[in-house]
Amino acid sequence: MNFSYYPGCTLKTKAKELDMYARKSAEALGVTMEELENWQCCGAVYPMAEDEIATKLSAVRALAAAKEKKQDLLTLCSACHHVLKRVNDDMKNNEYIRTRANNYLKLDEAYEGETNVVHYLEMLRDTVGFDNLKKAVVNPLKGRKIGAFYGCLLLRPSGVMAFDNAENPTIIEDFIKAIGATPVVFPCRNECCGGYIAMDDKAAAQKQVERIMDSAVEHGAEELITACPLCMYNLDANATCHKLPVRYFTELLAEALGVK
Amino acid sequence: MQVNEKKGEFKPTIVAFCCNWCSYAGADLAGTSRLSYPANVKIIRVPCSCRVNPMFILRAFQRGADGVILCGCHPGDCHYSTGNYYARRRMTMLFSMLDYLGIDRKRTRVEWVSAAEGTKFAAVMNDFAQTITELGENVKLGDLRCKE
Amino acid sequence: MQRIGVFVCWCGSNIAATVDVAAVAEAMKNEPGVVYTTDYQYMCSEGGQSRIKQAIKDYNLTGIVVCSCSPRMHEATFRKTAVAAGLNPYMVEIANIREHCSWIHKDKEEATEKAVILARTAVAKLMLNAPLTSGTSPVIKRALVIGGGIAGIQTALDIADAGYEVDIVEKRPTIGGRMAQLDKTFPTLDCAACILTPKMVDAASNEKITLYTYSEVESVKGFVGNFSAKIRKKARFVDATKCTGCAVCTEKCPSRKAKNEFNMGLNNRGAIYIPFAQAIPNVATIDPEYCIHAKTGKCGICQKNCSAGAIDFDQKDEIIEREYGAIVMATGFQPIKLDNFEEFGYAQYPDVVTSLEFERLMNAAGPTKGTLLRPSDLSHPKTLVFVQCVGSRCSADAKDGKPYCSKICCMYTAKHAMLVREKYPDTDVHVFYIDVRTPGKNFDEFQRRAVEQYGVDYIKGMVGKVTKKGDKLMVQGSDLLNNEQITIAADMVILATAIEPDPSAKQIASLLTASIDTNNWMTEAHAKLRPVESPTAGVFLSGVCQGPKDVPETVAQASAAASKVIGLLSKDHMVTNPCVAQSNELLCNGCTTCEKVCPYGAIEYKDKPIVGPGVPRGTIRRVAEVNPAICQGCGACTVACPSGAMDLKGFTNRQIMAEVDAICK
Amino acid sequence: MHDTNKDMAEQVIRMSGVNPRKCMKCGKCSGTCPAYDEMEYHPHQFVAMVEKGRIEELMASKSLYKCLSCFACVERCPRNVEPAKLVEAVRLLVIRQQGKNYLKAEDLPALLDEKIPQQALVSAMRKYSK
Repeated sequence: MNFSYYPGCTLKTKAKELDMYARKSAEALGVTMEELENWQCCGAVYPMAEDEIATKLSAVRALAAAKEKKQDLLTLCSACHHVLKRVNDDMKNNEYIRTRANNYLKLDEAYEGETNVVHYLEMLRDTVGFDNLKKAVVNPLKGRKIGAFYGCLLLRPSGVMAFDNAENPTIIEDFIKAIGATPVVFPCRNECCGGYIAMDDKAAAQKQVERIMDSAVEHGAEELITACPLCMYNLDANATCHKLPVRYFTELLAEALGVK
Repeated sequence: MQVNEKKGEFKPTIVAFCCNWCSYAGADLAGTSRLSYPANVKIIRVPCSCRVNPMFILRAFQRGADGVILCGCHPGDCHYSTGNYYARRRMTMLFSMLDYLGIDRKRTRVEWVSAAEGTKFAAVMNDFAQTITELGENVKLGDLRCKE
Repeated sequence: MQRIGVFVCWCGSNIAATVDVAAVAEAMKNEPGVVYTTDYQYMCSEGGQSRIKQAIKDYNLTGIVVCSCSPRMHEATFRKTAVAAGLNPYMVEIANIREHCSWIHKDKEEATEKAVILARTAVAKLMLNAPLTSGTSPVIKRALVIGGGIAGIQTALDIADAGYEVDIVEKRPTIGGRMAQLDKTFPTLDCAACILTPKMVDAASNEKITLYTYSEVESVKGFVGNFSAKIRKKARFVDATKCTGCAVCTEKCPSRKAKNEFNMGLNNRGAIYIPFAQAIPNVATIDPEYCIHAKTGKCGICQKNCSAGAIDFDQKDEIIEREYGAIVMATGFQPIKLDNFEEFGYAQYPDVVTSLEFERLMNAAGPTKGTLLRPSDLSHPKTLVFVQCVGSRCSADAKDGKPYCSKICCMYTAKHAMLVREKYPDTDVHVFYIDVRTPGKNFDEFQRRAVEQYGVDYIKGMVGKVTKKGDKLMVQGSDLLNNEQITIAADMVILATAIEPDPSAKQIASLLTASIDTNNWMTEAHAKLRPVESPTAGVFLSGVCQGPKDVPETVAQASAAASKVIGLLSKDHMVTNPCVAQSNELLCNGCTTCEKVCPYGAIEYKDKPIVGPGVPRGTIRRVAEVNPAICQGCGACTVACPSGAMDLKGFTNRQIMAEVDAICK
Repeated sequence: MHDTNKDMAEQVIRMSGVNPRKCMKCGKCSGTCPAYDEMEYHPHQFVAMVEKGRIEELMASKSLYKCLSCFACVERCPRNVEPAKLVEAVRLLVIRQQGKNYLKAEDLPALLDEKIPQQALVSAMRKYSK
């Protein structure tokens, strides 16, 4: 199984573990991740205004590159996944944006949203299959009580992201079960971590994190996992009273597969 | 074909056959909802889409129509149970025949419009009129004797 | 030669503002066959009609064209006018210059030009019209009511009262429907069972009414006055004539996995069950999906315990075929599924319930025997939050909700809030509302009482998310009037869930060829003037199948539907549509193609003596004959006929061709 | 309505692709917003004020920079109004003006701590400046 892979800038710097463990695990699972050549930063946030074309172009380039290779585009960072998926949706369904973006890019063949954008977790669920993943686990994380923190970007808006039930998701819990640990469902798992507001208003971000941590601790989580470097930062650096260890899900995956 | 003399633009003649129970009512609903579509669409009421003999459609083309559209109830919703299925099969045959004759099949169309779909009726007519306007005058099938 | 009069209606300004009516009348003067034209403000009015009648006499007209609104609106009116002036009603054609012209075009010149063409088309058709005479067909004096809730019961009782036979077909094992599940009814708060069960008994004991419970309509054929239906009476595996309803079997049954539908799945029932104590018929039913005997052939505990010997594991479905003059839809509603509204946590937290579940939790015959206990830990809830408009009033491009207002939720929420406060004065009750919609006699007074007397806290705003903290449900929402975001720590959350038509309605509607709207509600023949009739003749609408309604409205509509049915059944004969197919026996070659396409079986082949020019005397040929009482006039045969013998009266080949020609001229 | 306000309202509607008239004023957006307490004007007010053309007031408000773009209001709105898009459009109206960046590149070093990921920097720059 070969995928085009879009790592994104954070995975090359502050979130190297997220990337490294994903690659090792993929290898163990027989999935080939071919990093796109010359990818550029996706912009980290999806530009919502209709007239924002230029800020979407780097995403379109990545999508078109995957199309050329006739591969699905694999993502790992929640923010990159969000931006690529939504821009792809625009290229498919928004004629205005599609025309303008193609006019700018002057590709050999116009890009019209042909590429499938697949998150690493979706790849585990749909391509590998959680049952097969379970079989591949050599070091089940028995007895560990793990809370899945989804955040916003993977789930919403559900009409476009189509990742899971946005209000009651189960994919990461299913993942946790597959690697042999016990998932702890807590209500605030799809709340916002505070996001980029941490740059401007640390107190506001701390408030968000507290609420999430409270909820996770109360429901019995002993550690949290996430797919998003920004969630990781906020949960880790801006947690005030309760502090649970937070890890990237790929790290636990690698651990379970014995490739850490 | 009618040419608006003031503007000199091409205004196609479009005949719409509408079944009494769904599509004609849908057209009424478009009217009640004040949803406009081009005035060159003229509706002929028939009891059911299956009443429309492909001959009528050819006749319309012969007499100078530029487009003919047949509207009936949605499959499964025919007031007479199965009439629209007959219509669909007959029109499929007609399409192949028109292909064979070298007539652009875009000049004829079958659409299912329910009595509740005033919006759809207007949208379909706007779209069809647009298509026909782009296709231009029906030269090939028009009977020259019928001109003038 | 025809002598045609053309009458152009202004419809006040509806037509006249966009169509130059005088110009249309003037243009028609030059059409062949036209001898008189005029225009008038309201042709359908008394004055307009008398003008038409006068003109028919004065000018000796043989036919009239009325340029006015849709024929679906006033064709019948003008036909009557023509008859009054001595014309055949089928010598009337309508040019629809309102719905198809003045209302959709803005440019007066363009609209007038179109109106002229439409009028000319109608004249061209009328030139070829021939007088038609209606036939008659007998009316079967029996009605079928599909659905045995309060709507179906009321309709059946009224029809039976008028002396006609009625059959009720109910898919569940008992009649009673949704109303039987309710606790109290607004605005008077009398108990639903107290007012419903006597009606159920009346229906069961009325000698004119036959109940087919646990039965479904499988197919319907025929037409108004003359339907025939196949009803599948599903096997109960219990002999209804022997069962005494003692319910011993239901207690002994070891299978306890089936969700109790009557209690909205809040508890389980046996595989053999009687839905509720006052069920009618009071007969047990075995659910084969959960019956251990049905699955394994072992068990039979119910059989051993049945002193009446009523258990019959070999019972088979039974098919009943019956003929009916009229059919009434009374298929009711269900609450929508809440899968797409998980922000309220319905699937995650057992103490988040729908309003119908709450009815059962408050009901003395419910799973908690009428004591309000929350499902998770059976404790008394102290703080209750009601959320209105869950799944109602959603835009079509939003989530999977319904675009309409479910209409009953404001009132039943006020009722629930009031009942809780009355029974448990130590509770705090909050209601999140967007609007409070309480039109109805004594309705607003009722809601005000909930606030003023019972101290229910109404909060203008909507709940954004429900989460769990400890044993509390944290209900986060907006309080718009105080411009605040608030969080209430609640013990229970009750969702006023949108209602939708029962899923059976869609399938039954298609059996009846009756139309439904985009939300699967049954369509009325006229939204305002014929609200209880379906556009399909002989099919009538009772209760919520036509749109959300409360009990009083449902009963009113049920009786209205009954009166329409009685009106139909009181006739011995129906006047049939004269626009039927007719075969020209001289041209018919006996191929039987038409017979195969006819959906009604109206065409028969018969040996007939053929008399005509060029036909040798004494010739007998096998030719098609249309039964005009059965033919519905769809015209499928006319197109299929290879010899051109088949034509449709009122819509002949020549007439339609003439219309085509007139439009393309 | 003030003329510039009216023009700006039209611009906001065009940029955001949001039709504020679809709003039925239920307040669910504000009921669900995690940044509600930080905001002077709340999501439902953004919709109402854009509809009424009160753009200048919104442009002057710090609320513009408090939206987390978490899409909770977008996800849960029963009328699919998408209030977050309005917040973004009004913010763009401000920061696209010369010298009106909310966050300037030279401010960044002071805000950095060791752990801050690129994603946060890029997001903040994209959201707060042009």
